[in-house]
Amino acid sequence: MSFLILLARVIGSFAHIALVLAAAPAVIGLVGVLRARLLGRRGPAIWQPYARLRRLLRKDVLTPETATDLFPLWPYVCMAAMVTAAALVPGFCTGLVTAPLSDVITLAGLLALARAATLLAGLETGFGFGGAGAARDLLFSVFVEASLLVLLLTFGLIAHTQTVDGIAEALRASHIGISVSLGFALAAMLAIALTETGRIPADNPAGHLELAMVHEAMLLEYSGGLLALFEYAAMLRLIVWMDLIGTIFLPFGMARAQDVLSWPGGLALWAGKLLVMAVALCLFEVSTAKMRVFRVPEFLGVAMLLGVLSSVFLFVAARIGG
Amino acid sequence: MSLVYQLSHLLGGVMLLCAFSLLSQRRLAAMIMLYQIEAITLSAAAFWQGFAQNADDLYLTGAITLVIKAILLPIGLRQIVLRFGLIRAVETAMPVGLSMILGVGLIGVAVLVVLPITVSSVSLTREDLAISLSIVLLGFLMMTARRNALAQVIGFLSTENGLVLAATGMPGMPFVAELSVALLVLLAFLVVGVFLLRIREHFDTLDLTGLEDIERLGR
Amino acid sequence: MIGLPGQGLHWRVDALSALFLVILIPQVVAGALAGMRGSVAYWVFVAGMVLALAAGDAFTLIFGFELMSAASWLLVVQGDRRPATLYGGVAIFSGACLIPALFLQAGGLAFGLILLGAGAKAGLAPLHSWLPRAHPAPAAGVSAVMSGGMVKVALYVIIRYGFVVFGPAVQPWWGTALIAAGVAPVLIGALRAMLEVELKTMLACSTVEHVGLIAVGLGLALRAKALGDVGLAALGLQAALLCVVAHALFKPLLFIGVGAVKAATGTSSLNWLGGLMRGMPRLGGLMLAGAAGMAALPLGPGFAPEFLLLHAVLASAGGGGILARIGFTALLAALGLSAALALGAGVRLIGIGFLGRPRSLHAAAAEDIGGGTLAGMVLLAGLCVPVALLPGFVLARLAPVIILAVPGTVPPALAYAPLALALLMAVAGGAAWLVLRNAGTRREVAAWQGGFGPAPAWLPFGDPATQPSATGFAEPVWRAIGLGILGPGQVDPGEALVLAPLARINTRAARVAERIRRATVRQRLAFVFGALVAALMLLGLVQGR
Amino acid sequence: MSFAALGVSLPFAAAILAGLWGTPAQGARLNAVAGGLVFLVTLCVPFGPGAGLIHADGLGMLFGVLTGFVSFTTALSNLGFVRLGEAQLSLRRWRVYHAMCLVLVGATLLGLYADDIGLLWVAVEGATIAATLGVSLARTASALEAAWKYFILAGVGIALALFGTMLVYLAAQPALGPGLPALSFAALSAHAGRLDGALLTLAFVFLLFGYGTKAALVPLHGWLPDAYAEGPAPLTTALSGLMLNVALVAILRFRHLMQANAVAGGGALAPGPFLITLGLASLLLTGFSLPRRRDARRFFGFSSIEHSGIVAFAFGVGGVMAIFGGLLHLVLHTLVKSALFQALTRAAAMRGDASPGQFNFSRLRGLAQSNKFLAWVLAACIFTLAGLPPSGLFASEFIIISQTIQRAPWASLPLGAGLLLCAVAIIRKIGPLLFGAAPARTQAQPAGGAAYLAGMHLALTLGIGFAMPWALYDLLHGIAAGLQ
Repeated sequence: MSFLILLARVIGSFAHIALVLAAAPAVIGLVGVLRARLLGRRGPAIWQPYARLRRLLRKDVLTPETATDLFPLWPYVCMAAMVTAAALVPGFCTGLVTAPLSDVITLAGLLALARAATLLAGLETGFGFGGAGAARDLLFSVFVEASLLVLLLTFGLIAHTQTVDGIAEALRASHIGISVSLGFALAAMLAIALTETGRIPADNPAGHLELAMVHEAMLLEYSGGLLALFEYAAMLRLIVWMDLIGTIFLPFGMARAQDVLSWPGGLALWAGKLLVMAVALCLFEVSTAKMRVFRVPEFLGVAMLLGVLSSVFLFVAARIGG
Repeated sequence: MSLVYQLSHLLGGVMLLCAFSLLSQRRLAAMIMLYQIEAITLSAAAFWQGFAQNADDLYLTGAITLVIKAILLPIGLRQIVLRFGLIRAVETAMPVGLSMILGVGLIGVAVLVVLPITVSSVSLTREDLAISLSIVLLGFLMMTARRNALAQVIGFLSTENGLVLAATGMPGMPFVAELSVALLVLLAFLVVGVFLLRIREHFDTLDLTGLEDIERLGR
Repeated sequence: MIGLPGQGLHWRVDALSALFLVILIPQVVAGALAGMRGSVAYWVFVAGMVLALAAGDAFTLIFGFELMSAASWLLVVQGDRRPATLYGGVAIFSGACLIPALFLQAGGLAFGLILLGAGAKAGLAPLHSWLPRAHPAPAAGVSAVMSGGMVKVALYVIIRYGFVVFGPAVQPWWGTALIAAGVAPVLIGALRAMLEVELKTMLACSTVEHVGLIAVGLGLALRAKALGDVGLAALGLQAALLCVVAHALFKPLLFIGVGAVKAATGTSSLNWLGGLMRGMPRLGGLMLAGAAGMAALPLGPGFAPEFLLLHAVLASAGGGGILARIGFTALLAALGLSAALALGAGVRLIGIGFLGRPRSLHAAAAEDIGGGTLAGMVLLAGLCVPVALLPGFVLARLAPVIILAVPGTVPPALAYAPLALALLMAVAGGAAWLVLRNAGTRREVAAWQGGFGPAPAWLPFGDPATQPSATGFAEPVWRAIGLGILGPGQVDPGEALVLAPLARINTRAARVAERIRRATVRQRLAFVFGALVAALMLLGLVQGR
Repeated sequence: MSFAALGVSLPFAAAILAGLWGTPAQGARLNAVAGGLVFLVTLCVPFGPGAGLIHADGLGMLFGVLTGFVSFTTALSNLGFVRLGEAQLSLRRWRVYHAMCLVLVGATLLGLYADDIGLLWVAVEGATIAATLGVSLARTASALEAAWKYFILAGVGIALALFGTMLVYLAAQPALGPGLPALSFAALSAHAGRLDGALLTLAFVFLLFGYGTKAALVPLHGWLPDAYAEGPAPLTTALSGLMLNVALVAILRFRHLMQANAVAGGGALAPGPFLITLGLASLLLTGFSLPRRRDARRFFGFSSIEHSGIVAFAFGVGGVMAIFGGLLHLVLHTLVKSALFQALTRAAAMRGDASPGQFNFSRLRGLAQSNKFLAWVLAACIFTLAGLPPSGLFASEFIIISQTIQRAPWASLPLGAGLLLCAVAIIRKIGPLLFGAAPARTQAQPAGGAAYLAGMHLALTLGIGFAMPWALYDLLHGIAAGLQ
């Protein structure tokens, strides 16, 4: 019997990875279409990002002469880190084969590795925009890391385990319901996710103004296949954060890898969750403007305080709850 | 109260009076005169103790004190005063009134310290010890209260007198101590003399302020 | 007999001192290979460390400890005289604190003195600001062994006395004190590592940060041991000891690398380097491995200790009262902040120093390293690989030390499997490579100048001003955080709050002593006379009663 | 005529001869020969201690040998000093200088071997007058000022010591009666319990102030820095260092009398606090005075005050091990300090002339260019004073600190602070000395005898400090137990 369960979990994991990799460009496309519709424009088709990636793959790769011979290495490292992170974060079902690996600190480490690769890519060619973008991204990452760890403490305290998979299991099983600390944690998590994926308040994904851009500045010198890798990594980053928020804050109805019967329900729920979050993201992006670079640290500082408050309220709740 | 005690007590008192009045003097000549009286009284006390304890080395000490400290030394000091023309008053480092008060305080300290300690020994030595300690402390105060080199030397010699008085008061103190005290006075005078001549060559006055400027340069 | 008259020297090597002796060997060999073979002071320095670690009794420990300090002081003097006196002062201060502590009976005061003494030498909270000024002064090989080995000997003394000798008498506040003494250097060290321009000073600040991390790990373990939670104590100790091992490998690697950079380009200031990867590929590769350790990136040697430490903090935040919860949450935020700053420092070291365009002719014309330096760095990098990829194996080797320090515990298993992660990343990377292999051709073109005019003829590699400088790269972090903590003059709070006031007191007292020395003959007589009369009056009062 | 008496009278006889005959070079050779003979005599003293007025007990033997050895090596390095500094003094002054050297050695030995406290006082007084004449040899204003300061302060100190001696005699009356036995150390320490305790305490205060002046304990230290900075170096620095030993040994003996009396309930106060206070005062004041000194001899004069403060502190702490630590510190410090001054004089001679005013640290910068061996020996001497491990003084300071924390914990904080301040001030001077920029046009010069003598001293210090033979350990421990 246990062999069958293992086989189911392996197939489940492969299915999960394939689905996440396939769905990443689709989510970006969905967000683009929804954004355009909200702004009253027709907007590009959902499959537009797939076309963009295929076009980039066919184009030549231009290497600047001032770049060192590590130039092509960074895209591979960044993409590999994001793929691994995607594999670890459960999507439509929990209990994946990679579950024991999906430790929250390892996840934070992988995101940091991807960020480091992008920063070094920015500094690679040695011209102004790459360095400026890298400096800003580093400033954001300092506050993101601090807030993220405090949030992980809250999730760890609620679920008494350190793996994302375990948190999902614990939150799905027990009916935690709406609690003050989870509310604060959600607000903080959203702020961090927006900054990490380079959405509106921290960085304008659609804008190309050299002075304002953060993530795109670091990829200016890349072209062809290497740029495709970086773009794909950015798409993966968005779907990983969506999966993370989905598993922690909307855990109900997630399938279990062992019993195959629950997969269809899980898949449907997962697609629904992605859609809901994409709509929420577009609504938020349309309603606010990009912040000045040095206002973002305060924005993330608020997120960190919310994280601390959530862990403190958790303590108070546990005490009062008896 | 036996005659021995009364007379030594009297001589000790005279020496204490001279040491105390040294503090009030401003002119070198008067200081030298007071010192001479003190030395004469000391030699008398030494002779008297020699007679009282019939120890012949005290007679020798009395003779040495009389010859060197009472006669030769004041002559040498007066020669120095004449050669450098130091007739006018000597500058003092602290007001004379204050030094007098301190002098009384010192005598009080000496008495406070010596009397309870020596309750077991003979009253004569207790008395003698208290007086000699007072003279030593007064001589010391004299050295710190005057800026003139010669005045400091006189204070130093007054302290020596206190010591010799204490030595004569000790019953059966071996002779060795006497010789060394004399040796000290002789050499002290020799060295001081040599110094004073040299001070004169380098500064026009005996005053120590010249020396103090050197120290203030700081090395 | 050799040693203290009447007692002599005693040796004793148990699991704890064996561990620290083993981690000493690679960096000493690397330091010797990096050009310190001939220096007598260097070998006396190493002998002092070995003596301190293998000491059986108090005298031998202090003798080795101070011999190590004295020899390293001489090496610092040979390097640069300005910080030498401060370094010597701290060394003597730590000896002056340790000697009394070893003769007091086990208790709070003794541990406090040891924390102060050994902490000053290691660079913990009150006295940490001297380390970034003194460690860069001597030659690279010596700085490597100072940061990698000497700091560890000081921490060894804290472990030896905190856990083993004073073991039964441990109290929870000892752990809290050690955590407090550790968290400030972590934050300040990481921030200054991000802002310093001089490479060696940056690495010294990173040492201060890593010593802080180790101290936090030890503090957690000590507090857990005092509260009876043996499992958490083992976790904290695992974090601290693994950090000791990892830091003892990648920090000397970086220091020797920086020494090689200074030898090749004549400067170690980041604002004059750049594009070294092109001229010095071998050095660049090794420095990349070292920087991965410093930045605590996954698959690097530095990540496993950080992983264990954060888990220890997460676990200990669970228990305890409201104050403990707030305290540990704040500690977690600080650790997160400094982890990101450390990442920034690593990226800045490699990005500004080795990538991009050369900022000076020397940087452009640098030749690669060879001979002893290369051999030493390859040795250290080679040893970094097992620590990076097989932390489980290394932790198994540390188990006897942990059982010695926290009796009756079973070291927990490690939840971080770098090999599996590496496999996943390799598969993903391989797939991407296959897809890209037959994609378009690859051509080398001139990059866009970023809107600036063409560089003048005498700057073949382009105008350095159009390239982000080290200070510029750190400027956003400086404006957001640095200004608050370090103040406008970028002065380390340890300097402003501890060393500067002490210097002022010393000057004022020296002025008083100078007045006493310049007293005239009469005044000196007055001193003597006053003391005599005071003694007599005291005697009179005492005897009179 | 026991060896001790011979050891004392030999230098005096040689002094008379040196004072009346011979050119400077011949005087130096006579000095060296006399020094050698005296060293041999002090070596055989342990085999025939003898009895009566001048005889050597354990303490006297140890420090007698040390004095003999140091005066012999100083006389040897004096040969070089005289040859180079020929023009400094006139013929008559050289004779006075050699005579005073020998008188100082003789007085020191008399002070160590004298069993009679009166004779001890005479020895100290004779040594003071010899040293004062030595300081006043040079005819400069600062030399004169130093000599005058030395004479007045030392004279006052001696007066107080004499008064203390008489009080001890008075205190001994009830137990030993009038006459010579009341002045002999042996008899006094035998009957210490039955002496008059209150009088003994008063005597100890005066003796502490008297011999404390000779041992240069703060606040009685005024004369030492200036006396060390003036006059020909071998006399006023190396030899007068031996004078500190006599004073500290005397203080140790009187302390033993008082401690024994206090223990036996004779009514005397415990001597510890007095010595601890003076020791700490010396340590802390020098800690703050050292950093600003620019003249090397004055700097190391203050360092001597610091180390005699440490020794007095160790005697104040009391107990066998603390006294052992104090004696060990005294022995090691004497060896290192005399080696230091010999090397320093040679270094100054290399950089121009070795006359008193020429010992500024700025003149001695970058000594390695002049002579590598001498530079490292001088640096090693200075480093040994700081007390960090490779120096023998670390062993004694370790013992003293460990005893302090056990017997007088409240005193360990100021002790630690004082040691830290002084050590930091001392190691500050080594950097510029070794690695500083040498003045222009300095060429390499031969090291000369003084450097090798100083090196030998250092090796001896290291040997005694860290590889002490059992025989010496038993001797020292026995002495310490006796004087506990």
